[in-house]
Amino acid sequence: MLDRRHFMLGTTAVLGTAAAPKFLRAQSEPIRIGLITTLSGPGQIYGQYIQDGCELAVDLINARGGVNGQPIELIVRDDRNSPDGALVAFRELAGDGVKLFAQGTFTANVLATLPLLEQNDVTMMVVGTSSLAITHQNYTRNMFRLGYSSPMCFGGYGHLMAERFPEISNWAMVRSDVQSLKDITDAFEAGMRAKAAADGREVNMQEPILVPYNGADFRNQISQVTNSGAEGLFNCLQGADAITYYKQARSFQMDKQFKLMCDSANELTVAKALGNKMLDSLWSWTGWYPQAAENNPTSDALLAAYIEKRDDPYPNWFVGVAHDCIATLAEAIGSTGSTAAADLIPAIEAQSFQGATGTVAFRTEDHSFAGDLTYIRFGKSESSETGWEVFESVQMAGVDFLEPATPGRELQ
Amino acid sequence: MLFTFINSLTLGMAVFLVAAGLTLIFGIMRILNFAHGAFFMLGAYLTSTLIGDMPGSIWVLIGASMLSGLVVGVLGLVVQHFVLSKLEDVDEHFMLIATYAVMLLCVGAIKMTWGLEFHSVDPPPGLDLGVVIFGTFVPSFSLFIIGAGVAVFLVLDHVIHCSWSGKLAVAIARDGWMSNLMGVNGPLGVRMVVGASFALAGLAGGLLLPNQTLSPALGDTFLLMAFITIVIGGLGNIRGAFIAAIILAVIDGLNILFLPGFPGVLIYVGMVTCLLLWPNGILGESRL
Amino acid sequence: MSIIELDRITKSYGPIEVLHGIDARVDEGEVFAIIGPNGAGKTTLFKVMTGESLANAGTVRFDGQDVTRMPPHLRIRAGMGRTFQVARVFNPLTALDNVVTAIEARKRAQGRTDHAWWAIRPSAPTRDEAMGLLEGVTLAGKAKMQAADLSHGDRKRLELAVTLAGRPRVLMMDEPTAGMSPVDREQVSHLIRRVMKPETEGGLSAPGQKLTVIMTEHDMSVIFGLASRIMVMNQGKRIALGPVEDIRNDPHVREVYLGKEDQHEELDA
Amino acid sequence: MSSSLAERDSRRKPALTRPGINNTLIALATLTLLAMPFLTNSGLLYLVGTTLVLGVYSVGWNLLFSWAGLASFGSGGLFAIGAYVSAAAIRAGYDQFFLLIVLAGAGAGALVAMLVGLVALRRTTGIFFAILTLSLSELLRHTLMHTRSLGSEDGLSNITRPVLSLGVVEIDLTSGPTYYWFICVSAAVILGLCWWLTHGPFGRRLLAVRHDIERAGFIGIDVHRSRLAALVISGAVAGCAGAIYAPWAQIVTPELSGMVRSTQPILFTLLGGLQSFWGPMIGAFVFMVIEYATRTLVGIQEIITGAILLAVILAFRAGIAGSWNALIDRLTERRADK
Repeated sequence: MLDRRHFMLGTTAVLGTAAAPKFLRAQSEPIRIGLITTLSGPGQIYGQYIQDGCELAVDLINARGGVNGQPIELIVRDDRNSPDGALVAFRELAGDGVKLFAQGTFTANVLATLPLLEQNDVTMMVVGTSSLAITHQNYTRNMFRLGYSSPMCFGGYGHLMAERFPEISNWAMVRSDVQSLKDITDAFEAGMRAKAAADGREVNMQEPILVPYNGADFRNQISQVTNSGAEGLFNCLQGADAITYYKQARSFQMDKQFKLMCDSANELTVAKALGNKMLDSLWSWTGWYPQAAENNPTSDALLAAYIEKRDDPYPNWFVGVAHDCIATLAEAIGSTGSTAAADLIPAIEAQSFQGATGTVAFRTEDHSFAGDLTYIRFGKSESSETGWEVFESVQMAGVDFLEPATPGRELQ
Repeated sequence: MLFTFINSLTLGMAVFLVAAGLTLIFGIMRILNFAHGAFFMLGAYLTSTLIGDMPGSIWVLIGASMLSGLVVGVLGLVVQHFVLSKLEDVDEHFMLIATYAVMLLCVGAIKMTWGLEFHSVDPPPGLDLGVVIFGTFVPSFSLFIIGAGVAVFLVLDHVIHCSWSGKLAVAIARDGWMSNLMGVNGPLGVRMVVGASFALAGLAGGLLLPNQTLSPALGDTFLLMAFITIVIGGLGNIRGAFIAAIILAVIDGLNILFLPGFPGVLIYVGMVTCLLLWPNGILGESRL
Repeated sequence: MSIIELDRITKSYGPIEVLHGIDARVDEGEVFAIIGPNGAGKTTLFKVMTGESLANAGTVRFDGQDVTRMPPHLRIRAGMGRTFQVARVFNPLTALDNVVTAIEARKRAQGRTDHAWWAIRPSAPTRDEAMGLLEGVTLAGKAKMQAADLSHGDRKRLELAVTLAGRPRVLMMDEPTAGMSPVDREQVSHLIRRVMKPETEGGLSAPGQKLTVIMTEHDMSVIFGLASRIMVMNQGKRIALGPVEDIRNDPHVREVYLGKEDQHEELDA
Repeated sequence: MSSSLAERDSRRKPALTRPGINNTLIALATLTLLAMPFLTNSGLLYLVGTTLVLGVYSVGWNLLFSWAGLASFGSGGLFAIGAYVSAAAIRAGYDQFFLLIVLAGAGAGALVAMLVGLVALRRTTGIFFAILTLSLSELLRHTLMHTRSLGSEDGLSNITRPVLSLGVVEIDLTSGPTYYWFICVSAAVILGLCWWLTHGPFGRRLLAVRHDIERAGFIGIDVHRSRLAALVISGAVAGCAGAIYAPWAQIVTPELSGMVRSTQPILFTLLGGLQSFWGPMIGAFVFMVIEYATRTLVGIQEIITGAILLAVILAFRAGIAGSWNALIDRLTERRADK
């Protein structure tokens, strides 16, 4: 598992440190970035995407000659799916002098390290996490969240659906009984209601139906949904739960009952698992859909590298977002020539560049990501080899839906 | 109402399929096998490799499941030979930790072999839609699971209580020393039951495959519920486990009808209540 | 006066009635033996007296007090002591600590704990008493040995010391010589005789203590050598109760033991 | 005869005895632990501090297991209760009374353990007790996850480390090393109490109960009360450890009440040595070393942990402490024979 290149790099770094006096090493010494993500337990699949994205970013940057001639070295640590593990990893790397970090997957693990950023004088990119706490009550200046806040991506989602399908006025929602998913259904509902009200319409948003997290059988909740009389469905289950849900729903012919079905954020994971038994049509938000990104060489290069690495033309959106986290750091280091937080923070606040996911920019007040939003519609296709295809994609500016900035305070 | 309980019964029988092997191994070795969920998952992965995305017919599914069960059963014998049999004379809690370690190894091996991605296998043709019974729509795969649960129960109950090999196993479970005295080969009987228990885990994995999503977390989904089932029923008691699975289904149904805001919580409450009312399980603890 | 009174004790397990209205009185200071064929209900009666299982009907009185529903540890505190057919001692503790624990439990129950609250070691009186008891059962040399490492006979002796540490007024012994060689049996009989005697006369009983022994036993020679009165049970009923000589000559008893030649001979022995 | 035997024993007694060697080792370990802040970076220091807390928590669990013979699978719940009490109190601004908060955490753990024990111990034992406690802690985890005021599944974060106010002096625990030393001192106090309890009359009573519960009743021990007492003490230790842990990690989440936390003491105890007072602590540190040494081998954590566990269990059935003692005994005997 320890691949050779990684090992060699580690050895030379150690030898270099031992042999050469400090001033001689200035140019060749790599820029070290610590990546803390979930690489064991149930969240491992997302951590794996994040690791892939970061590694590809590092490879791509180093292939171009690094940043100002210095290569980037990625040091990966497993947070063991716990705040404890994240803390151990963070303190180890920070104690070792690492000043640049990327951290991702579960909110609680990120919340554990946030209080330590300032005292360790590090700059951290948070990968993907949508929780509001990070940019509000737990805001810290040394952190940039390259992830989509719930009001932004799901408020935008509701807005888009209300705009495109004004005829659908009765919505059902489903979510796991996990509190963080409540933020998502709330945001979708708010976005939908706001748009409908602006158009002078009324929508009926039913109370979300709750299903057990990591459950085995969802048929009762499926029948509740199919008997709800709603025309639109917003499904806020995640991973295996979502796929099991769609799968068990097939015998109820759920996709015939709804005029419009929206998945929250599972995007092509659903299609890849269901194959030719995919539903007829399903919307989903995605953080990165390379096929939709026109005139984006960064995205193209990343996609090509990913296909070469994993032999999979449909990377998960985490790959793109993770790539952009590293790219953000590299961009700022390139422009300032420094890795110190004091120099990097203002640079990242000010910069705007094209990453794989589109324009990468952060709101100055709370370091919330203010990039583009992408939604795709995909479904069953007889003609496609995979049994499904993506029918359309929509991109819009996320900044319009970003919630008010209240750094240091909870959003009311 | 009826619909709710039929669906909950599907869940109950699915859990019973997993719990059957668990209660068997408890009956003879007095251990809670933490690795059971992982081997259940292995059975599902093996079956999916055998049949691809979709089984040709119900018999293909059953056949592939049995084959996977066989493979997992053989693996069970390997575990018994190299791990469990070495720990027979030490504190029983070592066995518990050993099964925990085996679970970690099994999950790790599954991740390395099949990766982390989600996979899905469809029900065989004919079982993918539904039928109407008493004016209620019932998915046909639900009926298949309920049927499979009842069939496995009947077979096991017959084997344990009526057949020669079952009685032999019971004799060993009751008193290893006595069965040795009777000239019965004790270790052979133990191996038989351990193999059967693991094979049942693999079989359950295969049969439930079209109902679930394949991912390395599949084992966790069922393990705790299966534990609860065999504890409510009375450890090592196959009839108890069957009844407990039905009780579990009723509790789950009530949960959905009356407490939809807290899915899955009543099961814990029910289990705590059951344990306090019947401290040794509904039918009492049994050595098979 | 009677120290234990059994009044119409009935005990059943499900539909099977194991004891049918047993009546008996045990006098203070006597050795009272319960005999009978296997399945006669001796052990069950024993358990009802000690509190391991509760009678369905009838009363058990100890020293005039109704103890029918009392849990075992309270009966022990009230003055009962019990040994088991296969000696049960505390394996994780040393021989000395076995006895010390029993003495401490007794003192605690009486509210006379004499070690300082912070002390880890037993108090000097406790230690001396424990060593005295171990010497009494000829185990002093093995005081520091782990109970698990003791031989079968030593465990039996240790168990007796542990039981005596509770200063029982009634000592209940379930098959004290089970599985022993004739030599060992003689030793045990000797030990029981010593237990009955007060310390001042070279025995093991504390001064002023009047010990009563209730025992079940298969070996008739042991019984005839020790017992003052015998109760004979068969199929859950009391079929005879009286002094040793009466029992020997009781035709009913002979009938019960008829067909079991060895027992028959033992009765005649 | 016995006196001559004793004489021979004393003559054979080697210069190095097992207790002597082990006490020296414990002293050395204590010194190393105290010097830790000067020896390592903050990452390893955090890990060692956490391991100390978990070690103390596991010793408390083992008091219940190896002394009273009760295997609880829900001790994580008690740990979580202590941690949440401490986190909530500090966030509410009572941090100058931190010592009281720790006591409150211990009290809360003890109280809950007592309630569980009063209901459960009379009725269930063995594996049923294990599963019952497991379900109760799962129930607690669900409740914490659904309680908005306790942060739902993200838990309570940003817990500041307190400044202890002891009347005249104030001790600043806000920095890593000072809080680490606070952990060391608290660990020493709790371990001392546990050692005292397990090696005195109470410990002897519990050992008797564990080995033969019926027989223990027959020497007049109130079996139920002894076990309840052990459960309460173990709960207090778990709650106390949780309360100390919260400001160290600076975050508490419902996962503290999950299976992982509850099975940790079991793993540590079996690894370190059953029926050994220091076993769980040794197990905790060995586990820490294994995890730390394999931290760069990401993605195959299950296989590494599983393989090592299995190897240890099959090779050292007496646990590390037991095998170590056996080894020392062999070595010292051999020396003596020469």
